Amino acid sequence: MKFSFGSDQLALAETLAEVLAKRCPPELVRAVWQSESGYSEELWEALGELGVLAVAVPEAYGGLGMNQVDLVKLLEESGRAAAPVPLLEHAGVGVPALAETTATELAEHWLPLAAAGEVIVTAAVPGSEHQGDGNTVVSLVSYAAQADLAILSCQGELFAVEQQNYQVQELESVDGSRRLGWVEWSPQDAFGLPGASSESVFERGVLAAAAQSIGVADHLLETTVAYVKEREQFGKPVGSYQAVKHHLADVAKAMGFARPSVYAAAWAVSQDTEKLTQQEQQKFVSAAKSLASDAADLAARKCLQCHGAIGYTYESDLHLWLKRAWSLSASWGDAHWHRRRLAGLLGI
Amino acid sequence: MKFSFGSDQLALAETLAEVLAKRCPPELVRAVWQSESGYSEELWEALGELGVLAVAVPEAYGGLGMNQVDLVKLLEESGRAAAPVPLLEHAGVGVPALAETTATELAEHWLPLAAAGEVIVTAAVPGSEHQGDGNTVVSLVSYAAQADLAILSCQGELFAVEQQNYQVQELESVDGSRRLGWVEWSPQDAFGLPGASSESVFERGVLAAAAQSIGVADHLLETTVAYVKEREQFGKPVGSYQAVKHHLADVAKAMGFARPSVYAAAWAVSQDTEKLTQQEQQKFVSAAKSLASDAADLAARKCLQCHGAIGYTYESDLHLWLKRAWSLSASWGDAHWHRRRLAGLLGI
Amino acid sequence: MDTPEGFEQHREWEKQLFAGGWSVPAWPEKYGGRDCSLVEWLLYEEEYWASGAPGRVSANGISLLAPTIFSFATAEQQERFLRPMAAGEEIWSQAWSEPNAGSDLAALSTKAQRQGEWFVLNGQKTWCSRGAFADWFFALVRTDPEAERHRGLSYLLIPRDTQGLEVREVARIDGQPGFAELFFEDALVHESNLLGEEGQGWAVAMATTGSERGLNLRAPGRFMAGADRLVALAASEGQTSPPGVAGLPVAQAAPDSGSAARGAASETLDSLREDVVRCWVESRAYRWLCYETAERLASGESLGSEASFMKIFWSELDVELHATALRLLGETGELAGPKAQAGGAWMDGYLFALSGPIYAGTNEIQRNIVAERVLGLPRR
Amino acid sequence: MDTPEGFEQHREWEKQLFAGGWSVPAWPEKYGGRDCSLVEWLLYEEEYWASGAPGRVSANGISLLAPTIFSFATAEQQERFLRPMAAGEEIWSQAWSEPNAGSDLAALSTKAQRQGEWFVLNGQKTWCSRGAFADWFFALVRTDPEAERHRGLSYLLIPRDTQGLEVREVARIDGQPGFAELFFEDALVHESNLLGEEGQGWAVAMATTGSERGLNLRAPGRFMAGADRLVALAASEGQTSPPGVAGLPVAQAAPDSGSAARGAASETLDSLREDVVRCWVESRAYRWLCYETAERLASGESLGSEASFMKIFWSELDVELHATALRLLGETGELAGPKAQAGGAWMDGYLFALSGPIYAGTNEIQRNIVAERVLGLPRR
Repeated sequence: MKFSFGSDQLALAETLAEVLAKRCPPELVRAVWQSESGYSEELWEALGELGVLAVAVPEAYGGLGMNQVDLVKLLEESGRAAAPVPLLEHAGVGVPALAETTATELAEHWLPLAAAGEVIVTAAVPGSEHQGDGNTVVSLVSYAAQADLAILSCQGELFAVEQQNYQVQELESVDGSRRLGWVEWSPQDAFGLPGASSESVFERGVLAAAAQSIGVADHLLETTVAYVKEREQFGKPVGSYQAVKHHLADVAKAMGFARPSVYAAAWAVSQDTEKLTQQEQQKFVSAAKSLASDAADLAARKCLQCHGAIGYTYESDLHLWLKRAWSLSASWGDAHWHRRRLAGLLGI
Repeated sequence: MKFSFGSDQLALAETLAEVLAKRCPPELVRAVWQSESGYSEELWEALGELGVLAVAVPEAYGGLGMNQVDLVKLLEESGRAAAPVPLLEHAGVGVPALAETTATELAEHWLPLAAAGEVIVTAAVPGSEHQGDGNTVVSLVSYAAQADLAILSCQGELFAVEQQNYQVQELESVDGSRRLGWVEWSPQDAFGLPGASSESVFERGVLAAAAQSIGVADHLLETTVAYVKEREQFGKPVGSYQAVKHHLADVAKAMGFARPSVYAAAWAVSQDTEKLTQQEQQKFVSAAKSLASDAADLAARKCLQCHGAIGYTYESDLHLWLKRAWSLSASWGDAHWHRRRLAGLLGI
Repeated sequence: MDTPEGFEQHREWEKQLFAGGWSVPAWPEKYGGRDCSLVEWLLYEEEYWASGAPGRVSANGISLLAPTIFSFATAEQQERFLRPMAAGEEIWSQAWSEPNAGSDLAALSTKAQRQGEWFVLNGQKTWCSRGAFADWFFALVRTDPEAERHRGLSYLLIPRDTQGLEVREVARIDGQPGFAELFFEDALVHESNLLGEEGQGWAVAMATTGSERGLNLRAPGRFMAGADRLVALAASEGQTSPPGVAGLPVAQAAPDSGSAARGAASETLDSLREDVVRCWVESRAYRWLCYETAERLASGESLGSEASFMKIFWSELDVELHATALRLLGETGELAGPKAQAGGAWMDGYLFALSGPIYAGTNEIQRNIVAERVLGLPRR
Repeated sequence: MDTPEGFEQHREWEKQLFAGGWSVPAWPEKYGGRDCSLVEWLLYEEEYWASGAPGRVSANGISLLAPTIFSFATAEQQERFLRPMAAGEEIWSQAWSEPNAGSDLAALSTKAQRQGEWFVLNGQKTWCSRGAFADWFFALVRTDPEAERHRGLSYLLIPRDTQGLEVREVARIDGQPGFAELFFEDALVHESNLLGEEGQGWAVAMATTGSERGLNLRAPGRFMAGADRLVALAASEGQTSPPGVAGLPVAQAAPDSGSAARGAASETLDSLREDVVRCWVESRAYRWLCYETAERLASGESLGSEASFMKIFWSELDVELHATALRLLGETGELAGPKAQAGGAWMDGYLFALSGPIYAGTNEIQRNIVAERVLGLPRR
């Protein structure tokens, strides 16, 4: 195990950061949140061109054949920019599941398209589905209305469902980047995904949410540090008050400790289960998510407080990141849920 | 229900506070912690003369015939002074149990002595006992070696056991005021206590521990406020730094909210169960103990921190109160335990 | 409350309350009250909130301004303002903050220059709560431009339709209008709208600050009712919900394997039970503190700076209470709007609660006050 | 460790470690080390603590002083001091604080006046960790009485048997000797014991402060082993213990009635399970941060002020870890000494941990450093 990233990994992440800084300003995020389309098609295209969507696609299908370690910093950057695209669902969860299946026809058809960004693949939390009317299943899926293919589970089995085979009832989230919907579908109208496991889908989704969370929290901390240096009250910058300093020092500390654990979890889930058992991998993942969720929640709370009333308005961009932090911290299992899973894994 | 104390109650508490201020300085506490006897006989005698030990004793037996509302401020004052006497066990739990029993011979014999402070009655947490060798029962009892009579429970029944009928194996507590021991006894050599309930013993013990806790925490806060006003670093009092201010403001807030709940619980347990069901009383008591324990723990943690290294020495008196806070917060059910009981009482 | 239509419904509700004599029970009868005691008012608030009745759009007026009017206004002013305020006919908004004077209120700079019977106002106010819908504003302005900081301020009551006053709506964090920014350009306010003496605005305002932080703004009934709803939510969780209806704790059903089994499903809920209980306990602790305080006040004592720790306590409890509810809702906790659990009330309540630790003096300022004025620590 | 006899056992253990080459594996071979890398040292520490091996009485020397000696000492000094330090033959104590200079280290006033080859010391040092048993002290003293604050300080190595030095033992919070106060009255220290240049004591000392707060003082292995023991304790709880043996969670068996049944016995434990897991997770988070940091250092980067948030993190984790254990022990958690669970190790560990947020710069100071030097917030 190495505790640092390779230069390829860093270069791609850096390039992505530059592209996002240029092409994904807060104005874009704000516009997409209020849009009909639900995501930025231009940005999606740019990510496709950059190769970001091809990272976890095997080379045989036009991808880069990389793994979760390569993805983690990309997801972190997308979180930092609050990028309004289904990167978590597509690159973090959907594509790796397709790459894993032994249903090669399915992979052959979808993966080259996915690598190029010509389609969107989404995925739901396995096990979150419930029984619908008749033979249908109902799953809570993000970007369901935007996706071409959804990776869904039913009783522990994974399925790939094409858009024309599911019905979406759209929901409203506090986070405009989360285009959630109840999806009604039937396993009869879906492709099985032999070889892909719902456990892996879950671990990867958790990891991706953790990675985005730390990017979001980083941005919150950075903008708040900048704000409290500028904003003056009682004749000096509010950032010179010890209470504000300690709020932000606590956020910095939480971030500083969550990040290496998220990277370690990315390493863990990219290991063969013969080298690192599934249970050991789960420990890494749950530890990372609990730390990242707590850090994001803390960042959201403290950064709003340090902004004061201005941060409580819709005009300020802060709320875009606050709401991303909340929804990411709660999705794919919140900190509590993951600590409970760890309790089981640790035998207590 | 009234939300303030009567003048009699306040007068007795004030008198007690004066006596303790004079006769129970930190030097006495320190000496008793290291003594063989385990409690201050002089102070005990003084409390007897003052009538403090007679509060819950019925008038027919030479007492004042008062109740938990009358006791609560006395216990609080004894906590403030870290008074090294078995007041919680005797006046808070043991005597009320004897006053409740229909075994009048027992009450007739013991209560006048208890009112005068000529004997010490102790009590254990009901239900905490376990099976000993043969027919014996083993209970964890404080001041067992000092007491003349112990109120103990076995399988939900209460018993009064005279000292010659139990064996004490003394234990060492971090808190020198807690003379703990494993007590081995047999129900065959004990008097039954018909009419007295183990549930009431428990509620009264919890309440007494909560009342003492807030007194202890109050003292911690007061001495720390005094210290941080005096102690200078970087050319000004450490109490002028916002971090120190906010630590102590948090303690003041926790105390301010715990205290009225403790008084409310005292009112609750003094009510007839026909007026206020046992379950409602338990809610008051568990709420009070969870708040008081948390406040005491917070006070201990923050006050040590605000003292810095000096508070970490045995020479400083601070540790006497820190250790009292820890043991009281953990005894008779800690904050977690009482919140769990409340969860059940609230039906969740 | 957050749309023009919603606001009109609220105003209607205020009128009904007033007609029944239930708008301001603690006020004198002549202004529509029932002369009830503070303890009776606390009981009334408990009943009010337990019934599920809505928030009060007239809160800024009846809780923040009215105590000041009772203490400082002329008989004419009392006659003029109190009944319409209680009846919901005139909605009030607080116009204190300025872009450069939030926590540091003494730094405010909006000028009000005397010209005969009139004050000529120039400057800007911001973050006026409920300002988007208000008919009147109560403001602190600088009548003596030479005086520094606390000195030279006056307390003015300003009608929304004042010439030279432009009201710009500002959306709150939930995207709904609520706040307003006020721009004064040679706006004229008559001297009959001066509350208290000219130049004494700070002293007058501090009386209102006291009520803002203390009992009048947030009666425990509100949090007791919230905690009770939270307990009910916790008790009902784990029951699956029909599709399309929020409330399914999705993540709790995520796959588990091997020894992880103990961490799943209903046990997830266990880990939140203590948080629910903590909220319930704190709502009751606030209740007992308020009753005790009410009795002290009735016996002639004054509240003082302890109001600051009340404000810290209820504002942080309110955030925890709603955050706990959202955690109980699991992956559907992020939902908003009518399709969400309880019609989105938990998310709405959460967003609303987040303003608590910020407004009426941030909790950082409140902790300073507790430390300096209650505990006596040195200011610097 | 806390009695003279215990201390001698510890010294014996240090000698054995050194003989086996395991006292200071990260040091050069010539001083008894193995030249191992930082990552290897982290792994060594994990093994050391996992094995249940005791705390290191030589920690002040090998973790705090040695890095300074490697950076600033003359070849003669390195030759003289390092091996006996590593072998446990000479135990070192830090003598920095003074009664009026704790957090504010630059305020220290103990004077060391040059007289030829000697320094003449007058003044007082306090809270010298392990000073009760130390053979040597490393101190910061004022060699230029005219200079203010950081200037004019020098770094001296002082033998315990120095004439004019009186060592008074001060008991720690557990009542056991540990600290010492030093009283200098015309005490003579030879110039060969000056570390670094005269008047440069602050710069020299800050290098030690860096190691104190960073990796060298507290390797994650210590907390990982602690968290593992905590997990084992949680897994074993609920099993009743034989009489006379601590470990019975007494309060958990307190009577419950009616619907309160759910709050009893084993479920009480549930409410603590998450705290246990949190400690375990944080011990691992600290591990990954340290490995990452070690790799950065190996590639030539320097640690800097991030060491401050490491210190906050491990010191607060250490308190939580032991507090959680005591809560798991229920009413027997307050027991101390050999009859307590694990021979009193949990209570001992708790008392020891409480010093963490205070020493080596309080955590309040550390948070200032993180805010000002890592985040760049204005100092005032």
